[in-house]
Amino acid sequence: MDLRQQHELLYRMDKTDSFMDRLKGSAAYPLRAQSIEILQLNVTRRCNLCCRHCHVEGSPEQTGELSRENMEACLRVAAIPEITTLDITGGAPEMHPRLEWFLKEAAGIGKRLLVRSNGAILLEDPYRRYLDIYAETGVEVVLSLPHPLRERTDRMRGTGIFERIITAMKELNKRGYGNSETGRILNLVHNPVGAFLPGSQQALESEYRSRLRQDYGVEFNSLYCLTNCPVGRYLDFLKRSGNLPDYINLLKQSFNPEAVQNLMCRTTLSVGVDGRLFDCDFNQVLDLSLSDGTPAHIRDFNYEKLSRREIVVRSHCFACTAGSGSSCQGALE
Amino acid sequence: MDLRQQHELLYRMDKTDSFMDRLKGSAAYPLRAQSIEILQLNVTRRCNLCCRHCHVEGSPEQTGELSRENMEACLRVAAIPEITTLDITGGAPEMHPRLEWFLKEAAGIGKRLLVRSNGAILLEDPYRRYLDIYAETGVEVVLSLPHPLRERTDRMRGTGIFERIITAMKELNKRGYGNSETGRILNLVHNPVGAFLPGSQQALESEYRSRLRQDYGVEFNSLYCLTNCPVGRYLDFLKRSGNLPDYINLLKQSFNPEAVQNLMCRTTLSVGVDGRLFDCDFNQVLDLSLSDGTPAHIRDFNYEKLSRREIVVRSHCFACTAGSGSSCQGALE
Amino acid sequence: MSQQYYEKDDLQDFPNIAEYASEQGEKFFEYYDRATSAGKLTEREKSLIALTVATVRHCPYCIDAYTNKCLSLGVGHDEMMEAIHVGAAMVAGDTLVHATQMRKIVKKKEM
Amino acid sequence: MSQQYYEKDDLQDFPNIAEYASEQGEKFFEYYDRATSAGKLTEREKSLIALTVATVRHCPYCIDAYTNKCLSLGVGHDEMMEAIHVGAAMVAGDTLVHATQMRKIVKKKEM
Repeated sequence: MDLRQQHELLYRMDKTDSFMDRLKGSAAYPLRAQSIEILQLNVTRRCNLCCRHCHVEGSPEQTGELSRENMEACLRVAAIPEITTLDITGGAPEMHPRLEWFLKEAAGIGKRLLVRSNGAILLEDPYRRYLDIYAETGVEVVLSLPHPLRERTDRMRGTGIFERIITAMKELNKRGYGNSETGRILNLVHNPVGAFLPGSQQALESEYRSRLRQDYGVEFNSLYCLTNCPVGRYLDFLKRSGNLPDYINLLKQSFNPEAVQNLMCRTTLSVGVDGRLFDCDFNQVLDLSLSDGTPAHIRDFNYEKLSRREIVVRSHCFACTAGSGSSCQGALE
Repeated sequence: MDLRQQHELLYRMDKTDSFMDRLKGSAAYPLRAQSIEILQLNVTRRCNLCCRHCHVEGSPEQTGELSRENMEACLRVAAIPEITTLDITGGAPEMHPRLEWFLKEAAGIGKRLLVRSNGAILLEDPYRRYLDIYAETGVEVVLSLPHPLRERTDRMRGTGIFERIITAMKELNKRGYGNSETGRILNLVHNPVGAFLPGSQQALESEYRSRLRQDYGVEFNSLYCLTNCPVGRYLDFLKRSGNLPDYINLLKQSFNPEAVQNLMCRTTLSVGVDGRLFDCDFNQVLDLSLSDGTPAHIRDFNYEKLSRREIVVRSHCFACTAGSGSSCQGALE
Repeated sequence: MSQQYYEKDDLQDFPNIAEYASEQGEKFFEYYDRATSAGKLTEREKSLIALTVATVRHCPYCIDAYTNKCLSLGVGHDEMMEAIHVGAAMVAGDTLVHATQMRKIVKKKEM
Repeated sequence: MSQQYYEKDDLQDFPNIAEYASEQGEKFFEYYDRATSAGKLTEREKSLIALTVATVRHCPYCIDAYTNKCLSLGVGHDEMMEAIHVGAAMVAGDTLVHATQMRKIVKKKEM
């Protein structure tokens, strides 16, 4: 679905009761950033997989990647004291040709460093080496595993992918990942495989832990539960399956005013493949630029201006305020 | 309850439909031993506890113990090739003043050697040393733990006993017990805490394992499920609580002809505190001597005669044929 | 014959209910055994579900059978009671959610 | 107003059922939330019990709510279906066990 279609569809679903109207009725209006603690980089939308829920529509056909120059700008920004975390996502970050160099540089800065991997790619040449690179640089690995049951995950990500993720987890476990004593952190991400909200993070984490331990003998540290945002391929699924109106209604009904205070965009800045800045990964996909008057590119980073910017919101923002809330770090509460 | 009262009560409950009648209707009549593989010794009825289900009515007040001379006779019998297992029970076997000596002698024979302990005694002086003696002699430890929940076990065994059994398990775990790789075996025994039958051994074992591991971090090898036999203190409970007729009916209704073939008395010989021989521990309590013409004392042991003896049965035998069956080694199937 | 409809001995008659229609009765038992024995759900989980349905359906025979089954499986009193509370809350809830139909009619009909 | 008694939008009305009797309604919600949230039993176990009761009681609203809840909790299709089979077997069973009462009367009355 092209960008114009996505915007039209979302507008049609949300003409009367916009997210902005809800905000106006809450103490959080106008919604502003309160800091920038997390710098999230989308280094490439290229990916070896083509998952049905991917909001960036990652696939082998995608082109473009964060340039060396922009990466260097990111490293300079990451070094400022306010930033605590460098969060690398894609696509499959491993498919960025300079990821290894970047990780080593980033590890030198001494901030929390995490890479969001699809797991399956870690069994493929020439990406296999990242198993060791991750362990050496001590990077936190975040694997997307939509469901602890093979059939459900394969339905979303492709046949055989579940097995490959499990194998990748075993490899990471061998390197000390997922063991609370080594300090090597392996977290998993859950996305609902369908048109419903994630259950409680605590219940799902214990479900994942017991199934994965019992059935496959693999370990992880924490589970992050993410609500699927109605953009990209997931929006497409909602429309084709006739679930779109119900899903949008569900998100709206589940609006939780308390989640607004903790929205991750209030402490995060998202860098696109071309170095442009966004309030979050979803706004990046929808090409919603930062609000007027704030620097638009990583090379023009200005903490003072960016850390107090007004957040650009649309109806897809209901995904992050539904129920207990959702962010790239999991449920908000 | 004295012996006469027990016999009277059982007779009153089972005038019309005796166990013998059921046997006569099955292929197993007359019920004969087929071998003697297990020599079970009740070395003393003395015990530091006074559990509500104890069929031998063990308590600190009980007197008498297997004499040195009879113990030596047992060792000679245990050495014959047909016998595979020496099963030491009580009371609390640790309260027998010569248990240490006996275990070391018995270990020398090279047969499977197991001790049924109440666990709690292993934290008390001077019995604490048996933790190490068991580990040194490699004896299999069988602990009675009626229920994986504190409140239920304490109800049956006395307040605080659950905690002490758990502590004893931790001590045994430290010595390699309950770890499938060390060969040191720690098995648990489940008895229903009340007037009902045990559930499936598999389901209960998994229930015990997950609760004990999760709540206390202790491990064991296998769980044996035993049906409570309506003799001794358990018979007393059934009568006082008004459960006796229902329980006897339940046992009869649950009669499983297949369990008869595998009855443990068919491969076991039970030695009483005075050296007398019985078909099982329950017959020993009820003072039901072996059938006519068979040697009555361990010093007169004769494999030929004893291994083909006819088993003495009464209505309490329904406890061993109920459902999936029950024996000192757990469910029969 | 007793003056009580519900006698404790009735439960012991359960194995005999194939009488008068044996073929269907036997098929029922096959189904019942398969449905209530361990599969993807454990015996414990199924027994808690069965106990809850037994109470929701007010079947004294089934309550007796599954209370005993839960005891036999070492299920805690608190677990049994929590399961029955789920049943009770659902019965209250499924009643109250139907108030929506009453409220829809009220709102349509009244001036 | 639609020509259907059961409309999907009715379920969205569930939070409003305190209307017309708010005090009782609010107490109900407090009870319902407490009874159906994790305690000695997990959310997963309670959701499977609730789904079973919902089907046994033929409440389409509750079936919708708890199917979604089970999906949200990552419960397998096979687990959901096995739970419903326990419900179905119990309903069949609690019906058939009452045949005992019919059979007792038959046996008493007939010559």
